[in-house]
Amino acid sequence: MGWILPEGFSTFAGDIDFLYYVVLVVTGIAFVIVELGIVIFLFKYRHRPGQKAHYTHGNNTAEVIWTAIPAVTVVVLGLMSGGLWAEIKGHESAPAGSIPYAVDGRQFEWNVTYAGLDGQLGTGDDFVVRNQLHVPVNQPVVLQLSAEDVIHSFFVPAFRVKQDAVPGMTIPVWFEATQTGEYEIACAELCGLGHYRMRAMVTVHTAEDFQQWVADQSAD
Amino acid sequence: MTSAMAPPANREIGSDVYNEKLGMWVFLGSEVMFFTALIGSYIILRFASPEAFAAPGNVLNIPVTAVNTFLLICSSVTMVKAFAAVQDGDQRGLRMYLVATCAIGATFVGVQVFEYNQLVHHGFVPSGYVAASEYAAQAGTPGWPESVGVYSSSFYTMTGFHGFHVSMGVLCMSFVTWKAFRGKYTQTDHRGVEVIGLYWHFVDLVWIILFTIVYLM
Amino acid sequence: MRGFVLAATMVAFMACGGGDGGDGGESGTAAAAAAAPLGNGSITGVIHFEGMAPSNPTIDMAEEAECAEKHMGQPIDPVVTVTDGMLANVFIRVTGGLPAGPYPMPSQPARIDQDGCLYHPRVLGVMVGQDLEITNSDPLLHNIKAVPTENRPFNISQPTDGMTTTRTFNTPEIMVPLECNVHGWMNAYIGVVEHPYFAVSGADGAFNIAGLPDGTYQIEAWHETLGTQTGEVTITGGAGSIEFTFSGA
Amino acid sequence: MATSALPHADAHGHEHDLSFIRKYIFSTDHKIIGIQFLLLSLIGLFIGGLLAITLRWQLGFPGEAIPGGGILPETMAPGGILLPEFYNSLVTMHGTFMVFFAIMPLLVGVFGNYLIPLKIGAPDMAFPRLNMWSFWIALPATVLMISGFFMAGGHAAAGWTAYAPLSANPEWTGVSGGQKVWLLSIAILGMSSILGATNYITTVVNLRAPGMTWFRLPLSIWALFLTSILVLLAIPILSGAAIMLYFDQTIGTHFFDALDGGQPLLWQHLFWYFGHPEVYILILPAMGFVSDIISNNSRKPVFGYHSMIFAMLAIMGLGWIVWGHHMFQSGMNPALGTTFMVSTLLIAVPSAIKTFNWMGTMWRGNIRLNVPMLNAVAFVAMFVIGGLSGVFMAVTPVDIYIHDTYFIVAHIHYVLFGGSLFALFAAITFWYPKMFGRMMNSMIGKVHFWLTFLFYNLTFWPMHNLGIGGHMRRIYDPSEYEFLQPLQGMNTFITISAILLLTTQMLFALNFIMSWFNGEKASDNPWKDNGVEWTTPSPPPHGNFPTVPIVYRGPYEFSSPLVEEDFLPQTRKLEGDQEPGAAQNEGDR
Repeated sequence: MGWILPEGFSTFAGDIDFLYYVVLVVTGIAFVIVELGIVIFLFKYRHRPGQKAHYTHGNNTAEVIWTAIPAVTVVVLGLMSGGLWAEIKGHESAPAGSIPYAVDGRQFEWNVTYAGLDGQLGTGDDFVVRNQLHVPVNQPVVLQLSAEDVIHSFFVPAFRVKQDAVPGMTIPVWFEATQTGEYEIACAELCGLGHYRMRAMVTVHTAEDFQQWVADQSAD
Repeated sequence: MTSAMAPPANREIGSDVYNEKLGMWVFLGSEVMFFTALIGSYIILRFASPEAFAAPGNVLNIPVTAVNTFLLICSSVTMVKAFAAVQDGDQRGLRMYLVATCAIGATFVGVQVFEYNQLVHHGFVPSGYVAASEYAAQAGTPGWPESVGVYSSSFYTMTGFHGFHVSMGVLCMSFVTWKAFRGKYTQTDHRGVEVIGLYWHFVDLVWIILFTIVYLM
Repeated sequence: MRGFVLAATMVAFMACGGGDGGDGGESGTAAAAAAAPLGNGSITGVIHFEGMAPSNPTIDMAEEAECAEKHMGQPIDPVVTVTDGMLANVFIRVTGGLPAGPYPMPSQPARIDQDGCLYHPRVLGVMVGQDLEITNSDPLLHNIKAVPTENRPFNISQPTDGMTTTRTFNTPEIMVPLECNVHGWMNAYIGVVEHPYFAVSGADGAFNIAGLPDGTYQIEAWHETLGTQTGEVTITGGAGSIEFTFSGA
Repeated sequence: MATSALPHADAHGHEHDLSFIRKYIFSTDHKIIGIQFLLLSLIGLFIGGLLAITLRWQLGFPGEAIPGGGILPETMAPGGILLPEFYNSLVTMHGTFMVFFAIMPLLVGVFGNYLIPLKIGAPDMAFPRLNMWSFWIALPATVLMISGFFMAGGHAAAGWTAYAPLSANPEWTGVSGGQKVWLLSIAILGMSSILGATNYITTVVNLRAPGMTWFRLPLSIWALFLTSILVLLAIPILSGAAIMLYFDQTIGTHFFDALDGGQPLLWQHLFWYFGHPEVYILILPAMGFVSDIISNNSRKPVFGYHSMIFAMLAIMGLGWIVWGHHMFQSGMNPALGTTFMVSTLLIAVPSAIKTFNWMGTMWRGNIRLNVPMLNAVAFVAMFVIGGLSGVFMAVTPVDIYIHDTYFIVAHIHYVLFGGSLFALFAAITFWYPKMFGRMMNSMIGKVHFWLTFLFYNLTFWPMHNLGIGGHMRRIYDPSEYEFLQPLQGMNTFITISAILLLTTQMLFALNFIMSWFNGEKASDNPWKDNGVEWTTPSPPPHGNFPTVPIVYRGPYEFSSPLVEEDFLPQTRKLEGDQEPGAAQNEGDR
């Protein structure tokens, strides 16, 4: 609630949240200065009979100051963000050894293809589970995201993961969950009348439980 | 800007360019962006799936279109001639060259309709090959894509909209020609001729770009 | 001149709007409903199944608790339903031998229900212009997407329990598939026929087509995976019968 | 040239002969056309508002029947309960109406038309007949867009951004006629905008009164001029894209169809290449009006007039290279993300310049808090919030989380409602006396302002918090998600505020209509402004000015030490003022 982000449960959630709070503080300061300034000016310089306004067309020093400060601020923000963005979204940025999955969005469900016991996609022991993504804790996973019909967006709020799934494209998405439990997956891009119901679950297991789960599924 | 043109004696302080001409230049700016959208899309689609684009000369009939291109360039020449004529006060020349420009423009559109007709006949329509058509039979042989969906889409959209622009140009040009026959343009005031000329040259220029990237590359 | 152009433009817009708008399906209905039954004979029959019935796929309903709890054990997708050698969900209709219309409209609308995230029935017939009532008995969203080739497609949703929507089809079509995009496993098939002489085999494989005069009729039986068979039946003295046999792989 | 010495002469010479139809319906007078656009776009605004509270109802009270919703047909809301497909149509059409049929025509169609000739001292537009056409093309486009609601399958439901392939194939939405009508209407409306922009640009360049040099133009005119350039260059991109999508639906082309080699992202690139300039089309004129109004009511020259212009130029330029920031999560090459982030963040700079200059204008002023000023100051205060919330989205890693959530919904409404719409309330109140010769009621105006300001913030501020809670946009029923269930109370609160906000607007409608007939008669210059438009009667006659205005100075000479009064009109000649240079005015009579 309020301006505090809900708790994040992936390795990069903390970094994203930190940046968010930096932006919140910076914009918060600007917000207070401007809004307070406006209110003060409205009171202090309100119309009084017989008074004439100060006649000036501006001040170059002032212009330079209020051009430079925002410029420097945004450049710093840009520098702080660029690295993290590449780390999360770069097509080659998934850590080595990530467990592969394929996630396919279609109206209105997420079909998750698991690599099975051999840990390889595209082999005979792959299996598909509807609307359920099971991952081990503290282990990076990489999802090959695709869409069958229209554009969907794979959104796991708790992991700070969001990526559009586009027909005709396969886009890698990686994350590493840091706590076991169940988290919701949502669709964040309008995809038709069932958009609001395109809900799935991520279940984060301990490493042993995950092995067991995969084995159980493969046995079926 | 030639002052012999004697644009209307604006009491405003604006540019030396009279309203109609400035307006046409501004409007052409908008047209540039319109064709940028179409041509840009063509380039993006072609880079994304080069395999869907036929080798030059395989699907499209280059000789016919080359002749048509030459015709359109000729019409730009006659347009220039018409403008030069009215500047010289040569009313007969003005009318003759305007009629020629209209005629060549209409011929261009006619040839384009013929070209479309042929393509449809051979089995190339906006959605791609027509099943079991002559062209579909060659799909997959060298220089003939398996599927031409995006190629045909952008071909028909781009050339179609160009053809639409030429047609509009011919219509407006006919109106100008009609006014020329009624003696509405003089050596000192012939704004209509100049303005339609700007449009005409623009459409011609667009065609040269289209011809190059769609037919020859 | 200018007025004319504007008027023409407006007319063009209206025409454009009108062309796409409106269901327009109701007109033929009234005349057909008034028609008297053609006769009082009927065709009865059964559908046999021989060989090994293919096993039906199971459905993963884990993420739809409200539906899963309506099923005992693992829900299955009833593609081929065989009971004691009898095949259900076969769509049977008269294809030839009928006198000229008009044909009487069934007095009741056709009904299809979505219950436990499955269509009930899975196969049904409607007459051209007959109302089809689609009901949702699940407390969750279903959408009903009809993907016909001859009729106008539709894609409607029913977000709440008990919702009912009515649609009609205007052109004969065998068969119009229904699907639900929220639940990819949900399928149903609707036979749209220009007359009311059709039936769907029940769990016991039996069917009955009533209201026909004596005569000889061509019959077609359709199954979603097992294909189509044709036959001929003669009604004499108000009764005729026919049997079909489908076989497994 | 005697025959065409004054290109406007034939258009205006015989006004008394004009029939009612030529004078008020098929009028070529820019003032009438401006008022026509005003009425049309206020209707659009009202439709947009109705759609908004209808869709808000479902979010505030999911699955409950709308009071009085029984009148809606079964295909939209059986028993008054909205269907998801109708909800998607509502979302789509709310955006469409507000952007294309309300804010944009209000800013550009209404005030571009009304103010440009009056403020530059011209008798009319450069092409009065073309101007008439631009309205008579916009009207059928509006009617066509409305007709989509009555189509089988419902109105377009793929969002106002019409992302392909959802919008490209009726199979995905069940909407076929509605989406086609949407595309046609947008393409037709585009023609109207392009004609208008061509006219505005030519008029500003060519028809300025003697002495009205570029740097004596009011900022409102600068803003409208730059906006027209954006319209001129951006709208054809949308038209092109809309036509391609229309062909995908009708003649089977495959531009956006991934199954056949098309590129779904191509639509997004085209749409946002248009769309981001469009965002500035929707805010630049507002900035211009507010600059005029704040200066007038602070009785003080605009602080940093030149930096204001350069800031607008910078915004206009940057507007063309930031479209990718709408597509950070779209699957666009992530390497481009950083580039677009930097260009996007840079927009904060000119925006900050403008904000501080408005504050500088108020600083040490003599501020009159009348209705236009209240609304104009609210513009600054709210635009700042919209600008600052933009920084969150510009920072790409943060955008991963808040993209496509209510945070962006809050952002867009702080810019477009808090920004543009407050500026429009200010501008309508400010120029109403010139348009109709009567003042709007100031008491109702103040009540309307304060209630709007209150309910507006109660409606949109909590949307930031929804977004931070992860609440996705455009979802029909948030209660489907466990993590959104705690936010339901906030959704209900927002819905109630939104209903009150719309209700409050009835005050504005009332004031607008009543003042037209009963308002206090306005003098020529009720606000004691310097602009050229205030030297002519209210409302101005056909042809605008009895004699050609001659301009001696900039538009913001308030509280000048040269004169006793606190304003100094642009056309008032003081001792020592030079006549405008002869070189500039060869043709001057």
